Order: sequence, then structure tokens, then C-alpha cells
Amino acid sequence: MSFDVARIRADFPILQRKIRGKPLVFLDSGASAQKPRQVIEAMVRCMEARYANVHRGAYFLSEAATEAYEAARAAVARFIHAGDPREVIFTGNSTAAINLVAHSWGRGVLQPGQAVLVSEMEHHANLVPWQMLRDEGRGIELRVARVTDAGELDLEDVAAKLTDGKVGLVAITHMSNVLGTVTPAERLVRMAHAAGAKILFDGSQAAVHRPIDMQALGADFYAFTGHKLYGPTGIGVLWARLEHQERMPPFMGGGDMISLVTLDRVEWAPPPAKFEAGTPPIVEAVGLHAAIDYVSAIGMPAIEAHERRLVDHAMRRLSDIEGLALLGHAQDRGGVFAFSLDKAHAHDLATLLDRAGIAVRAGRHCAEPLHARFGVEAGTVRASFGLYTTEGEVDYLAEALTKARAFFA
Amino acid sequence: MSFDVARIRADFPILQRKIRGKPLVFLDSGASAQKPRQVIEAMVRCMEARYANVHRGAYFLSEAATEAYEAARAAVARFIHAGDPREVIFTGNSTAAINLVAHSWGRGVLQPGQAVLVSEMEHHANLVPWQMLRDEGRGIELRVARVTDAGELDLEDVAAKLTDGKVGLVAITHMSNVLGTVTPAERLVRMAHAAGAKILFDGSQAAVHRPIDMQALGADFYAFTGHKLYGPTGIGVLWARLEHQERMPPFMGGGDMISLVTLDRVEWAPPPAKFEAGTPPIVEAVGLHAAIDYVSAIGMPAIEAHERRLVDHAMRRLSDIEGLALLGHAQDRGGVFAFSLDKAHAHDLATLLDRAGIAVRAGRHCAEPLHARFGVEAGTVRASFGLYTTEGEVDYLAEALTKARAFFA
Amino acid sequence: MFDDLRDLYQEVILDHGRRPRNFRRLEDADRTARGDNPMCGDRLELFLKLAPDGSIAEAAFQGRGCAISTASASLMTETVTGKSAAQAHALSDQFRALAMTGSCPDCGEALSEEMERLQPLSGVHEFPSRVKCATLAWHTLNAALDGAKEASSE
Amino acid sequence: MFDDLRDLYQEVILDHGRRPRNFRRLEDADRTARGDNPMCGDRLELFLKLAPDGSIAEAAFQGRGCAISTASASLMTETVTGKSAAQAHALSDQFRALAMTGSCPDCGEALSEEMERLQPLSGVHEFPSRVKCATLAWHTLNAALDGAKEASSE
Ligand SMILES: Cc1ncc(COP(=O)(O)O)c(C=O)c1O
Ligand SMILES: Cc1ncc(COP(=O)(O)O)c(C=O)c1O
Repeated sequence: MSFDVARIRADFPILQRKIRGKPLVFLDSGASAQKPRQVIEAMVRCMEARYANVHRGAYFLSEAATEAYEAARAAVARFIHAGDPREVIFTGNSTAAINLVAHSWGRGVLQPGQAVLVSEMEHHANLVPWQMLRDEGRGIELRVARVTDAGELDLEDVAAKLTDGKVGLVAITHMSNVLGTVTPAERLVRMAHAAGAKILFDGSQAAVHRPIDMQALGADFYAFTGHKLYGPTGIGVLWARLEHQERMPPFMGGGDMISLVTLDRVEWAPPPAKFEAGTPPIVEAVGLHAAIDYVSAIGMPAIEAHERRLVDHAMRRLSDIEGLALLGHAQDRGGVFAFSLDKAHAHDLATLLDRAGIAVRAGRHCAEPLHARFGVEAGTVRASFGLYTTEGEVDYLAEALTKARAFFA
Repeated sequence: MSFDVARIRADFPILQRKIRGKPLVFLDSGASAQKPRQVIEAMVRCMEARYANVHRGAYFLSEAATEAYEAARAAVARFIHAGDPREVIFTGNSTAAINLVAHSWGRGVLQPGQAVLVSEMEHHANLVPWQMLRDEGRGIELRVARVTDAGELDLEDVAAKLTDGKVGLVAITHMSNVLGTVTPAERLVRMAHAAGAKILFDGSQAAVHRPIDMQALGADFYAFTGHKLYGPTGIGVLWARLEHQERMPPFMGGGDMISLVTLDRVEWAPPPAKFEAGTPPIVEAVGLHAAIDYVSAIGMPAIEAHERRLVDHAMRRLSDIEGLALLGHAQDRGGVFAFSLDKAHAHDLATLLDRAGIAVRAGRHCAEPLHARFGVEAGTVRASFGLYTTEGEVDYLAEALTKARAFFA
Repeated sequence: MFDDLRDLYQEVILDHGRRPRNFRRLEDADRTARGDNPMCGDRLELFLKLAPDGSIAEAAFQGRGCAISTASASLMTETVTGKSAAQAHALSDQFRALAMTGSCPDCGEALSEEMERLQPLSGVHEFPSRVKCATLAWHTLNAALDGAKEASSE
Repeated sequence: MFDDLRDLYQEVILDHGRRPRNFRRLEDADRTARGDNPMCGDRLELFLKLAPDGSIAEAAFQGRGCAISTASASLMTETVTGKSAAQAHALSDQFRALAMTGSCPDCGEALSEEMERLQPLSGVHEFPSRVKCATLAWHTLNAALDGAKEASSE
């Protein structure tokens, strides 16, 4: 199937909108993507015709909802090439998925004296949970791998920090939400495992932009989030090997995660139910399923190729702009660009662009240490692409940036 | 406004459905309620025209989404008569709300040697988190207040278990999801506070059935869940006094819950942001807002009155059925009925009723200790009402039960 | 109201549900196993006495359950008596296919006499949440034959 | 493309944003306070010298920020010089109303001369996420006058 961006755009009702009288140019998909009507309609259908609480319901609607919920799990498993649908745990978002690992595996399996290795380019979601674990006084160390001036992960530093064998977990982004950098995941898996460490990827950005294959990758944990994948808010995914799930104590207690409860004693349900306490995001799972069907019909390789063209185009256009300094220029990168412009503060710039109908984000993008690393504490502007982004929009952004610079000069 | 159940039913698309050729008689609202079109449409509008990630976005759509998200918080605050919208923390469901208190307040504020007092009629969501806390070996005791044969909370037992002053937290349901019993909340607050304990209510059922007033009640924590309140899945609420929130360490780490992050140090954002890590359930908050507007327009007192009539009617009709044994017959009760029928196992009964278009739940309803208490380990059938339930549906249920008994006799 | 329910609750099921056969404890059993369906609280204990050649000389059960799980256990004990472990395992596989899909592709042209007897339980496949009621006894049989102590159909 | 932006970025704001007045450290300040807007990373330090009667003899600031927060701080230091603490607090209240709503109901019929000078910042009310940029300096002023060390406009 060829990639027809005009036809794709027609699927997204919000892209037909005008903002302050100008067509919407939505360049903040890295924060959250817009939803195609296929996703919206699937959620509506669920609520209008197939809704009830899942599990334990011996009647038609509950069976239908349970089937839909478990079908969503199976769809996620297929999408990321998991070996078994039970490896897929639904959470509220990526942040909750990573916190689940930090709370449960981090407190239940990781031993005092062991270390967690993250990098300087982590989103707070993959940094703060480990800082909290470190600061609990249980003797867990936190190590931080450096990022090079090019915005790439410093693999020598990673290797150096793994040599003493104390690292129990490498927790690292698969794609930076600021630099766009894609990390060498397969290689990191080999390095971690060779050093006796498990490895978790924060795939919040990566899973949206390229095909993901859990069986080929061989990692231990992988987290991503529905709302960036053109799906609903309120749902995220933790992929975790069954052998890890077996050893992990539960995170939250409640209904549906037990197999027996007396006042004295609790037995946990088998994975993944053990980690899904309470009524799950049912409608959201149905929406995520539709989102996965949507991107799968287009094809993740086609989406990746489209984005590569956009990235090349954006690199050319942005580097033409006087006074614009891009954060990072990694070899392997996706459609996320953070930059500063001399003469204009990031927030003023974002407001100006908003007036032109362009939605970009200004600030530190939940990556304060990375902004400190690059000496841009005041923040950057970030433009990030989705499958509906066009070269014309990139051109329009470039033109607006040039004019904005003149405005503030 | 008078209560026009026919007009209300017209708002719920799913109630127009036929199940196995028969009109749907949905008597499982206690597990999860159906959604009116007003809620569905609000979510659709959000995704079609006003969607972006909230907070930190300096552009039109993000501002609009942020405004909608915070307006939902304010609507929840008004709905439960909170003193301040910041007392409202959004979570994924009730279960997550209670776990938040158990993890954060339970581990950060409650002291070794103190006890948590729950009751025999708790849903697992308000039992298992406290069992997990007890079993961590931090010296927290778990006490369980008895339930009388009538299915009411044994207040003398509560008083006895409070006398030694060791109880730091009373965590109790405001309405049982099995017995329908409404607990004497104001009195429990006075008892808890007099004994030096804080008090949390599991309001998952109660908040749906009657007006809730945080200022009049004077409790410390109150949890409920969106999907039972005619709102979406994927969102729950923890109401917590600001003074408690200030003292509580965060639960999950990530974006939006910090005010400063360096590699060495983190400063938490002020409440309630401190407890809302990552991208929140944005569309779900909008849906919950619409659900609150919906029930508020009808009026919670009117809903309560409608339900009282239904409860009286159901009591009469069910007690006429030979061989039917109701679990509990509390004075103050809501529209939830659990029962067994001689001759028929709960699951067979539910399947039979399903064939007649009636959706009821069979099992132990996430309250195994309560079923053990009443000697019905094999489970019960539960019929639970919503604002759209009619007396005619109750009659149809009674008729079906009588025929089912004959079928299995 | 319930006219069309006879497909699931056929007379033979109601009968075995009300008056289960081989419903007793075998004090001198060679193999026992417990089966639990945590979802609905059904549980049963299965007792097997083996003949010198390892075949099932006697099968009995006790426990609590709905009509479907009770009838299924009752019919099972009747069906597997006299069978070798291999034959019992094969029946178990065929029955589970029948319960889940309503048919048994591995059974060949004609159903065996044993499968004919179990046929009345095939209606359960239209009720996904009840399939586990029908298969619990067979899971427990596999566990007992394999020497395990517990089975769960969660 | 940006024609209609002049309502927010009026010439006086661009000017004060580029060349802020009283942009220096007062080594012998009687009061100092720090203001932080964690959302966008803006931060400023405010210095006040008080006259014997407690009024503001001199006001200056340093820090980093966007054009709006810088211009607002610059205009503020000009406006509050010579004012008593009570007058400064009143101005602060009025300004925050102006920034949040675009008008100032408490200001009476005619705007005071001081509020006239601050008027160019009123356009910010149409940009909810930027209101805090405009009010940061004034939050910090309140903190300094009240003897606190830090203010936050989170
Ligand atoms: C009394 C009670 N508490 C807690 C819950 C849990 O709610 P949720 O599954 O939405 O977390 C329920 C509903 O199942 C309930 O009825
Ligand atoms: C790299 C990365 N990790 C984690 C997250 C957190 O995702 P969520 O907010 O859905 O939990 C994000 C998105 O904000 C991200 O870009």
C-alpha cells in the first residue's frame, strides 16, 4: 500500500480544524498524537453496544466486553511481536508501566548493592522512579550514562558503568523525546545481558515510529503509551517476560488480581492479571486495538519511511535558518526536533507560532537533566511529527521561524 | 425536575439493544454503569476538536485541553462539595486511588505499631492493599471489624477495635457492593477522629447513589471511580485533604509531578500534581465531567429517591420468591441485592437469566471474606440498579427467578 | 422465557447435575487431585484407583459446583472408567475441543461412543464464561494422571 | 503571518523585553526574593531598597525569562518605585486581575497612571499558558514585601 498522506489526513477530524483562523499545523505529536476516526468510532461502538465490566460476568455483554479487552491484548502482542499475549500488561500510561517495574521488580527482585543504569537523555518518566528507588535508602545505586555532544548515547560510558557487574537493570530510552535520537537497542541488550543486567526500554516514542519486535530484540521489559500511538489516553502497555512477572510481587492490590482472598491470606492471580488491579481501561483498550489496526493497515515500515523523508527534509530546512541551534544531530533519529533560536525565547516563539496555527511545545519537555547537559536550562522549542505530517507543514514551520526571528530581532 | 425514567433511558444507546432477541435488562450497574450519549459525545468532541496533551503546552489546543481537564477537576470538586479543587486527584480507578493512599500515606505517614481498621464487607480493592501493607513486615497491624447477621457494620466491634488508640487509619466502605448496606459515615468519622485515627471511605458505590458532601462529612480520604458513575473507564478519583497531600510522599514518579529535576535531586510539584505522574486520562476526565453534569442535571436527590422506590419494590418482589435467600437486610441500603436460590447454583442462574436478556453477576463480587462470613463460598447472584432501572425490570427479574427455580427443581 | 435454554441445559445435564454419579470419596485412591475454578468458586476433588496395568479402575469425585461442572465431572467419571491413561488424555483433549468450539475436529468421521455421551455438554461453547465449568473436571483428571496435586481452570 | 500578534507583543513589550530597565543586582538591597516559574524555566531575583518610611526607594531585578516576563519585571520595577508597601500590594492585585481577565474591575472609572503603563501587558489574558509569565515578577514582589524568600507561579 502506498503512503497517501492526504488520505490519511482525512481520517483525522481535528486536522480539518482552523486555529485562530489558520489551518492547524499540529507539530506536537511527540507529546500526544491526534486520533483517527477509526479509533473514535471503535470507542463509541464499544460504549453504545458492547459495554459492561470485564471478567467474572456470565452474561452476554460482559462476555463481549471481555472478549474485546482480551482481543486488544492479543493485538498489542502481535503488534510488538510478543511471544505470548500474557506478556502484555495494560497500565494507565508509560509512566505507570515504568513505575510498575520500579516498584515491583525494583523492590522485589533487585538487591541492595545493585545499581540501575539510566542515561542523561531520559524523560522524567524513566528517571524519577529510579531516583525514588535510590532515595529510599535500600542501598540501590543510580548510575547515569553520558550523552555525547552529538546527542547520542555514549556507549563507552555505558560499557564502563557496566564493568563492575553491579548493575542489575539498564533502563534506557529507545528514542529520545527531545533529541529524536534512536538508541542502538539490540546492542544495548547484548551489553546489558553480558554484564548480568536486565534491560528495560522506554519505548514511548520509538514504538510509534518504527516496527518493534520483542522476539528479535530480546529485552526484558518494554513500556509504551496509547495516546502517542494515535490511541486513547488512559492506557499504556508494559511488555514483560513471563519469567519476570512470575517473580515480581504485585504492585497494586484489589479485584481481579487475586485468585484467593481470606482475611489472613491472599494468593495472586497468574500473570498478567496479577498486575491489573481493579476495573481496567476497557474502552481505552478497544480504542488502542483500533489504533493498532489503523497503523498496521498502513504499515509501520511505510510510516517509518514517510518519517525518514520528513526528517531529511526538516534537517535541510531547519539548518537553513539563521540563528537556529538544533539540540543533537544523531545518525539514527526520528521525527522530533528541539531547537533554540537566538533573539527569541522558546515560549515567545511557541506563542508566535501558535498565532500562525502551528502547535509546538516550548520548555524542557520533561527532560530537565538533558537540557542542563546542553546548557539550555531556559528550554527549547520542540517540533515533532506524526504519520499525518507533510513536507508542506515543515516548510510552513521554517518560514514562520524565519519571520519570528525577524519579529523579535 | 421530575424523574422521567423513560426519557432517561432514551439517553442510553445500549439500552435500546436486544440481547439474544430479548430487550436488554441491565442489572449489573454495580459492576459498571452504562454511558449516556452525553458522555460519549463529550469524549468524541474532545478527540475531534479539542485534543492535545495538557500542561506545559503554550498553544491553543493544549490550552483548550488543559482548561477542559482542570474544568473536570473543578466539576468533581463541586459534585462532592470539596473545599478546593486541589483536593481532587485523578487516578485510573478506585483501586488505584486506594492503593495511592496505602502506598504513599500508608508507607510515608503511618507508623510501625499502628493499625489499619477495615471491615468484613470490604471489596478487595479496600482490603488487599492493606493486607499487602501488613505483610511487608513494617509492623502495621490489620484489624477487621465484624459485620452483623443483618449485614450491617458492627459498630460496637468498631468501637472496641478503636479503644487502644493504635488505629491510625479506618478504611471502610461507604456502601457495600454486595449487601447494599450504607454505612453510617458521619458517625464513623466521629468515632475514628475521637480515637485519633484518620478515615478513608471507599465510595465506589455510594458516590453513585446519593449526594456526597466532603465538607459535611469531614473525612480524610474518599475514593470513587468514573465508570460506575455513568462515566468512562480509565479514570478514578481520590479526594484527599490538602494537609494530608502535603505530608504524603509521591506514589509514582514521572513527568508533570515534579517542579525541579536534576540528576541528584527532585522537588515535587505542589498537590495534586504531585500525585498525577505522566499524561493523565484527559479524554476520560472530559467524559467524567459530562457524566457529572448529566447526573447533576437530574439531581442526585432525585436519583436517590428513584432508587429508594426501586429498592422497596425489589425487597417486596424478591422476598415473595420461594427458596430465595437475600444476603443482608440492612436498614439503610442502596440498590444492590445479592442472593442465593435453593436448587440453583449462582452461575447456572446467571446463565439462565442471561438467556432472558437479564444481565446479572454471579460469583463472590470481589468480596470473598464477606461470602465466607455468610457461608456462601460458592457465590451469589447479584442484581444492581442504575438510574435507568425500572420497576418493570424488577418484576421481570422476579418472574424469571421463579421460572428458573422451577427449571432446576 | 427460557425455551431456548434446552440447548445448554439438556435433560441429561440437569439429571447429572442434580444426582451426580460416582460422587464419593475413595479412601484408598491411588491418585487424587484438586481442581479449582477461582472465578466462580467451583472446586472438586478427584479420586482414581488404578488397575495393575495402569488403567483407570475406578473414578470418583467430591466438591461443589454449578450444574455444568457437576454434570461434567459426573459424566467424566463414567466415561474414563476402564480407560488407559493415554486414552483418558486423548478423551480429555477431544472434550476440551468440543467444549470450546462445539465440535471435535480430531474425532474423525463418527464420534466415539464416549464422545457421544459427552456431546450434550457441547452447547457450553456458546457461553464463553461457562466453558471453564465444563472443563474443570478434565483439567483435574490430567493433573491426577500426571501426578500433580492441583489444577486450576483460571 | 503574525499580523495580529501586535496585541500581545506590543512595541513597548518588545522594547522592555530586549532592553529591560533596572536590570541589575542591588548589593545593598533591604529585601530580595527569588521567583520561579517551573513550567517554563523562567526565574528572576528581585531587589528592593526601602526608604525610612518603608516605601520602595529602588527596585531592580536579574534573571532569565521570555519577553513577556522580562518586560513585565522591567515595567514593574519602574512602576513601584516610590510606592508604599500597601500601594505596591494594591497595584499587584490590580495587575494580576488585568493579566488574567484583560480588565481591572477594581481600578475604578479611569485607570491610574501606573495601570495605564501596565496596560500593554493585558493582551496576555488571551494566552492562558502565558499569564504566569506576566505575573511572576508581581508574585515575587509580594514575596519580597512580605519578607519571604521565594515565590513560585506554578
Ligand atoms: C465497593 C467497591 N470498591 C471498589 C471497587 C473497585 O472499583 P474499580 O474497579 O473501578 O477500581 C468497586 C467496584 O468494583 C466497588 O464496588
Ligand atoms: C520518552 C518518553 N517516555 C515517557 C513518556 C511518558 O508517557 P506518558 O505521559 O504517557 O506516561 C513520554 C511522553 O511524554 C516520552 O516521550
